[in-house]
Amino acid sequence: MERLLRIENVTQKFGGLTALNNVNMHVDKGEIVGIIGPNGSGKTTMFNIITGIYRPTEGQVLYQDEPITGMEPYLISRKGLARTFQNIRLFSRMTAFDNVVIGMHARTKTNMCDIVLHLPRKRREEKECEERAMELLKLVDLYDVRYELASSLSYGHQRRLEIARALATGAEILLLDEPAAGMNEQETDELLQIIRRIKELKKTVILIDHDMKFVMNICERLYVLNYGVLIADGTPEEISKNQDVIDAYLGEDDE
Amino acid sequence: MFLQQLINGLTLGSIYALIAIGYSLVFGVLQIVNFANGSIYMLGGFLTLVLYNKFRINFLLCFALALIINGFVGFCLDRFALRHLRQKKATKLVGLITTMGFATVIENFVMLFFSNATVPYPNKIDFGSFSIGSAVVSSTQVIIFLVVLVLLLLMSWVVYGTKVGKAMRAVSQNADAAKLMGIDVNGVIAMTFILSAVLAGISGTMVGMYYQMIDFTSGFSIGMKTMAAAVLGGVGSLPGAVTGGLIIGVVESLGASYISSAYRNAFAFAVLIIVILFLPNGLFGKEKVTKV
Amino acid sequence: MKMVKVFFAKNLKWFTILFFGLLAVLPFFMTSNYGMRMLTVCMLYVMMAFSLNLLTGFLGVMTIGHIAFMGIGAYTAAILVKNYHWETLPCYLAAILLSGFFGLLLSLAALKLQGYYMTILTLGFCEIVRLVEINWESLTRGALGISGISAPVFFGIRLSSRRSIYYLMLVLLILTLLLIWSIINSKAGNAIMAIREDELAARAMGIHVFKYKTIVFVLSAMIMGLAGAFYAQYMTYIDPGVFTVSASLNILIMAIFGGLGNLLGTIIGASVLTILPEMIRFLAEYRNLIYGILIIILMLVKPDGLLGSVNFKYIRQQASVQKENGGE
Amino acid sequence: MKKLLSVLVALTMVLSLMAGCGSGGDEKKETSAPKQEADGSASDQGGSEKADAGTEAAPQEEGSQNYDKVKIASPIPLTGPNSQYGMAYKNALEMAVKQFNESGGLGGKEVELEILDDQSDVTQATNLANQIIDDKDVFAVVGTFGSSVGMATAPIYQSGGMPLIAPNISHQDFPQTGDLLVPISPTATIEINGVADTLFACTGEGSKMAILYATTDLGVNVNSILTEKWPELGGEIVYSNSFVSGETKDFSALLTEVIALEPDIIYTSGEYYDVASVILQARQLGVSEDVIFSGPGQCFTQEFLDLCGDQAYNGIYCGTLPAYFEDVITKENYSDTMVNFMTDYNNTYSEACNGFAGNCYDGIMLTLLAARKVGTDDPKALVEAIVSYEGYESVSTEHLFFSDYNYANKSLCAYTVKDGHFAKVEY
Repeated sequence: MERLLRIENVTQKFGGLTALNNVNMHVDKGEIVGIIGPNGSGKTTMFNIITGIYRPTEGQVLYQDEPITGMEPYLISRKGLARTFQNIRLFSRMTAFDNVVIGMHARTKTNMCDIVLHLPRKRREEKECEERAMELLKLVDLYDVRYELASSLSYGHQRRLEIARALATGAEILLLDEPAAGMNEQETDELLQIIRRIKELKKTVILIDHDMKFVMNICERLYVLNYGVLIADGTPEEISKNQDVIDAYLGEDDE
Repeated sequence: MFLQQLINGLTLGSIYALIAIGYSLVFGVLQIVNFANGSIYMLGGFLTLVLYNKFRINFLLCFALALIINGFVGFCLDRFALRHLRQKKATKLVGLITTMGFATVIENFVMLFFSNATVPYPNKIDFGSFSIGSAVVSSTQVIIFLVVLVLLLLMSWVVYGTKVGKAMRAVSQNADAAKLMGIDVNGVIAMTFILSAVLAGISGTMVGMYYQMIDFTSGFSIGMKTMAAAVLGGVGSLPGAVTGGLIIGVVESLGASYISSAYRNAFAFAVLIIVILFLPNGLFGKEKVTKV
Repeated sequence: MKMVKVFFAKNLKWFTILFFGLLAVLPFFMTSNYGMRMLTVCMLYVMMAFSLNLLTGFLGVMTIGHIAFMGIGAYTAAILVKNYHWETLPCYLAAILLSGFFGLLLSLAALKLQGYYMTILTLGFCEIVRLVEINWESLTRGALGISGISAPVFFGIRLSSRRSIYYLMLVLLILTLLLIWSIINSKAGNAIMAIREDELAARAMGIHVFKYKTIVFVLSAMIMGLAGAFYAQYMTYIDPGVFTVSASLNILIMAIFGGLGNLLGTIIGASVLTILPEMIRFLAEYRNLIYGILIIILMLVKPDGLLGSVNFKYIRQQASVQKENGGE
Repeated sequence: MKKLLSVLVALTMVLSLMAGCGSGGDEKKETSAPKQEADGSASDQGGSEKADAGTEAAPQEEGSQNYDKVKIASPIPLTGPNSQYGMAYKNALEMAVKQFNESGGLGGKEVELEILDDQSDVTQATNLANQIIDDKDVFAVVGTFGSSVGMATAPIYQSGGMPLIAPNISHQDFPQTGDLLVPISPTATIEINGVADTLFACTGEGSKMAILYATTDLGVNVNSILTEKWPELGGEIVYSNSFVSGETKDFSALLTEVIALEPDIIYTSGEYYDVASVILQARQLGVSEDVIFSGPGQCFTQEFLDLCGDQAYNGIYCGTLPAYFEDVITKENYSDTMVNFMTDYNNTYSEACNGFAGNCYDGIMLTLLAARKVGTDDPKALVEAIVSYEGYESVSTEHLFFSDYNYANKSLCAYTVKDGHFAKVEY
C-alpha cells in the first residue's frame, strides 16, 4: 500500500485558539478515509491546511513524500489534490459543462500564442477536454443537465457537479468537504454510488461529514477529531465501539 | 509660514471631510459609491443661495429650507432609481451608473434654471479673523472645523448610538438577514440617503460661504477627491472618512506650497495609492474575511 | 421570440462577418464627411468599450480611469510623429508597449486590492497621468497641446483620405475583436471568467490567478494605447483636457449599457451612445440634461444592459440539447 | 427579445417626449424672439443706422456678387463649464444677424444662422466641424470658444475650405495654422507685451511681481513672456506658480507664500473667477493694502464685480476686451458704435453685456459686411475681404485692424476698480 499523503504533528493556532493540536494522519492510495468529529473540531481547518489555504503554525504535510506545506493552492491542486467546498463555490454564471472544463485547466498545455493564433493544439486539446468532461458528467449523472447554468441546478446536482469538477483536475486525492450535507435519503444513496465509482477509478478519497450512516457505510478508515485533538482512528466498527468517541459525541455518562 | 499652510490644509481637509462622510454613509449601507454626492453638495449650496436671493428672508431659514429640499432630492435618488434596481437584483455597477446619470441631471438642472456663471455667495459666518503667531485664521475656517467635529460626533452617535444607526449597520452587513429581523431595509437606505444629502447640503453652503462664490461645476472635481478621502479612511467608517479628508487636505496644501502647486492633486492621489497599497482596507476599514 | 434568439446564436459567426462586410462596403455609398467621421468615431469608441469590457465585463475589475492608457498611447504617438517623424507602425508599437507597461503596473496593484479600493486606485492613476500631461511641458507641451500631428504613414504611403483612415480604423477594430474573441472562447477565457465568479475556487482549481489578471490588464491597456495612437493622428491635435475621468466614465456607461461580458452588446451599446448625443442635438442647451435622464431610464429598463445576461454560446448549446431530446 | 422591444418602445417614447419639449424649447425661444422684435425695433433704428452707416461707405456693386450660400454656422458651448460665454456669443450672433438682415441682408436674401452646441468638448467640436464643411450652403463659421476646441477644429475647417472666424482664441499658433482662420482677438504674445508695458507704467521702477497662471495655453504664454519682459522693463519677478483653472478653488497655499515675499503687484492669469478668488483669499490672509492686484481682460464683466467688486480696490486690469459699463464708457474714450451696441444688448438680453459678446459681434458683422462686398462663394476672397475691410466701426475696440494677413490688433484698455465700479486708470 503506497503511502500517498502524510500529515505530521500539524498544529494550527488562530490567535489564542488552537484549532488543531499536534495531529498525525496518513492516507494510502485507493483508500476512502473519513475525518469526523463534532462541530468546531478542526476538520475543515485540516482540509484548508492540506489544500494550502492556511499555512499551519507547526508540522508539515507530505504528498508522495514531498513537503507541500503552505504551498500556493493552485500548485497543490496541480500536484494532485482536489477539493470541494463546505458551502458550494461553483462558477454560478457558467454552465455545468464549463465548470468541469475549468477543472481541467491546469492539465492542458495550450498557451497564449496557441489561443491567439488558433493553432491546432488548441482545438485538439479542447476536443479532448470536451470528451473527458462528458465522461465525468455521465459519471456523476449530470449529463442531461450539462448545459444548464450552475446556479440553476438543484442543491444535490450542485454538490455532484463540484465532485465532477474536482475529478476533472485529474487529482489523485479527492477531498470532499461535507458532500452529503443537506441531502435526503435518496440523494445520499446516489452519492454513495458515485463515490464507489470513484474508488473503481483507483482514486483516493478523504471526506468530512456529519451523516454517520453515510460515513460508516462508505469509509474504510476513520479519524476522529475533538477540539483539534485526534482522539481515535481505525475502521468504522472499532470507532463505533470506541468509548472516547461516544463520550465526545454524546457527552460523558453522568453515572 | 508652515503654521499658516497647516491651517489652510486643515480647513481644506475639513471641507473634504464634510463631504466624505456622505460617501461613507451611503457606501456603508449600500456598498455603492454615490457619484451624485458631489452634485448634491453643489445643489445644496445653490439652493440656499437662490432661496436667499429670491425671498430675501433670513439666511438661516433659507439654509434650513434648502437642507430639506436637498434631503428630498437624496430621497428621490434612492426611491425612484436605486430601490427599483435593488428589486431587480441589478449588479452594483448599474447602481453606480444611475448615480452618475443623476449627477449629470442635477448639474444641468442647476446650469439651466439657476445660473451657468460663477455667482457670489454671501459669507454669513465671517466675524473677522485673528492670528496665531504669523498665521492668520478667519472665523469661517474655525466655524467650518467646528461644524465638522459636531457633525462627526452627531453622525457617530446616530450610527453607533441610536436604533436607526443599529439598523443601518445591520443592513450594511447583511441586508437579507436584516430584512428577516423586521428592519425596513428600504426605509433605512432611504434614511441614509436623506442624511447624506443633508450633510452634503450643509457642506455645500459652508464651502460656498468660505470661498464666497459657487458654480455648477464645483461638484464634480471635489466629488472625486472626497471619494478618494472616504476610501483612504476605509470605506464605510465615519471617523475614517474625516481622517481621510483631513489627510488629503493637508497633503494637498503642503504639496502645493512646498513642492509644486500644479501637481497638488497628484500628491493627494499619490498618498491615497500608497496608503491603500499598504493598508488594503484603508486606515480604519474592516478586514473582509472570506469564509471558505 | 426564443426561436429568433436561437437562430441568431447559431449563426452568430455569419452575422458578424456580414456586419463587418457591410461596414467595409459602406464608404462607397456614404459620401458625407460627417457620416464617415461619425462611423470612424463610433468604431473608436467600440474598440475602447471592448478593452473596458475585457477588464470589467470578463475579469470583473471595476475601473474608472481607463482613459489614462489612451492618453499615454496618444501622447507617445504624437511625440514620436511630431518630433521624430516616425512612421505609424513603429508608433503604434511604441504606444502599445508603453501603455502595456503601465497596465502591468496596475495589475501588480490588483494583486493586493479588491473591489472599490482598486476602482479608486484607477481613479488616482488617471488623475496623476492627466496632471503629468498638463505639467510636463518639456515633453508634452502641457496645456498648449500638440498640434499638427500628421496623418498615418505606412511604409511610405500617407493615408490622408477619409476613406483610408476609415479602413485603418476598421482593420484595428477587427483585429481587436478577433484578439478578444479568441481569448474569451478559450481556456484562458474560461479561467478569466472563473476568476470573476469566485477567485478562491479558481485558485483551488489550479488557475494561476495572478498570471491571468496580468494578461487581462496588459492586454486591455495595450488596446487603449493603440486606440490613443490612432486618435492622435486622426484628430491631428491632442491636449490633456480630453483624457479626464469623466471621459472614462463615458466609456464605462457604454460598456455597461451594451451589456458586460457580451461583445456584440458592446458594439451596439457603444454605437448607440456615440450617435445618441448627436441625434438629440436639436435640444440645444437641454441636450445634456436629457442625456442624463436617458442614462437613468436605460439603466432602469435594462439593468444588465442590452445583452448583458445573454450568452450566445450557451444558447447554442442549450438549443442543441433540446434538438437532441426531440424537443419533448 | 421581449425585453429588447420594451427598450425600443421606451426609447421612442422618450424621444417623442423630448421632441415635444424640444420644440417647446424652441417656441420659448420664438416667443422671446418676437418680444425682441417689439422692443428691439425701437432702439434698433439707432443701431441699424450705425450698421448702415458702416456699410454705406462700401462700394455700390453689391448686386453683381452671387449669394447662393447664405448660411453661417456657429459651434459654441451652450452647455458645459463655458456655457456662460456660449450664451454671450449666442446673444451677440442673433443680434448681429437680425440687424444685418434688416439693413438689406445679402443682396436682399436673409442670412441664416445655425447655432450648434459643442460643449467646448474636442470630440463633439470635431464632429460638428465635419458636419459643417459638408453643409453646402454654409459660407463661414463664426464661433469656437476656447483654444483647445479652436486648435482641434481649425485644420478641419481649413482643409474643408471653410473660413473660421474665432472671436476669443489667443493661442499663438492659431493664425498660422491656415489662411482661412481669422482670430478677432490678438494672440497672447501681442497682448501680453502691451499689458506688461501698461502695468510697468503704473507701478514703476524695480516693482516686484508675483505671477499666478492657469495651466491653459494663455496662462503658460503669459508666464513665459512676463518672466522675460518684466525684468527687461526694470521690474523683478519674485514668484511664479501655476494652478488648474476651474479645479483649484483654494489659493491659500500659494497666497501664503506670495504674501510672505511682499510683492508690489500680483498678476493672476486665468478666468475672472480665478482672479476674484485670488483677491478674496488674499484679503482674508491679510495681504497689505498697497499690493496691486492685476488680471486679464476677462475680468471686465459684471460677474467679476458681483464676486469681488468691493474687495478689488487698488487693482489694474488690462486687456483688449472692452468694458461695457455706463460709468466707464464716456463719449470721448468710446466710439458711439460701442455705446449703441451696449445699450442695444442690455435692452434685449437679461445678461449684462461683456467683452465676449463684443468680440463675437465684431466677428460676425465683419464677416457679413465682407460677404456683402465680395459674395459668398470664394472663401479665400471672403477672408481677404474680412482682414482688409476698410471703415468698419468695431464695437469692441476703437480701431480693429489686421496686420500680416490675419493677426488681429486691438487697443489695450486698462481699468481699476473704485468702490465696486470700473474706472479708467491714468498712467
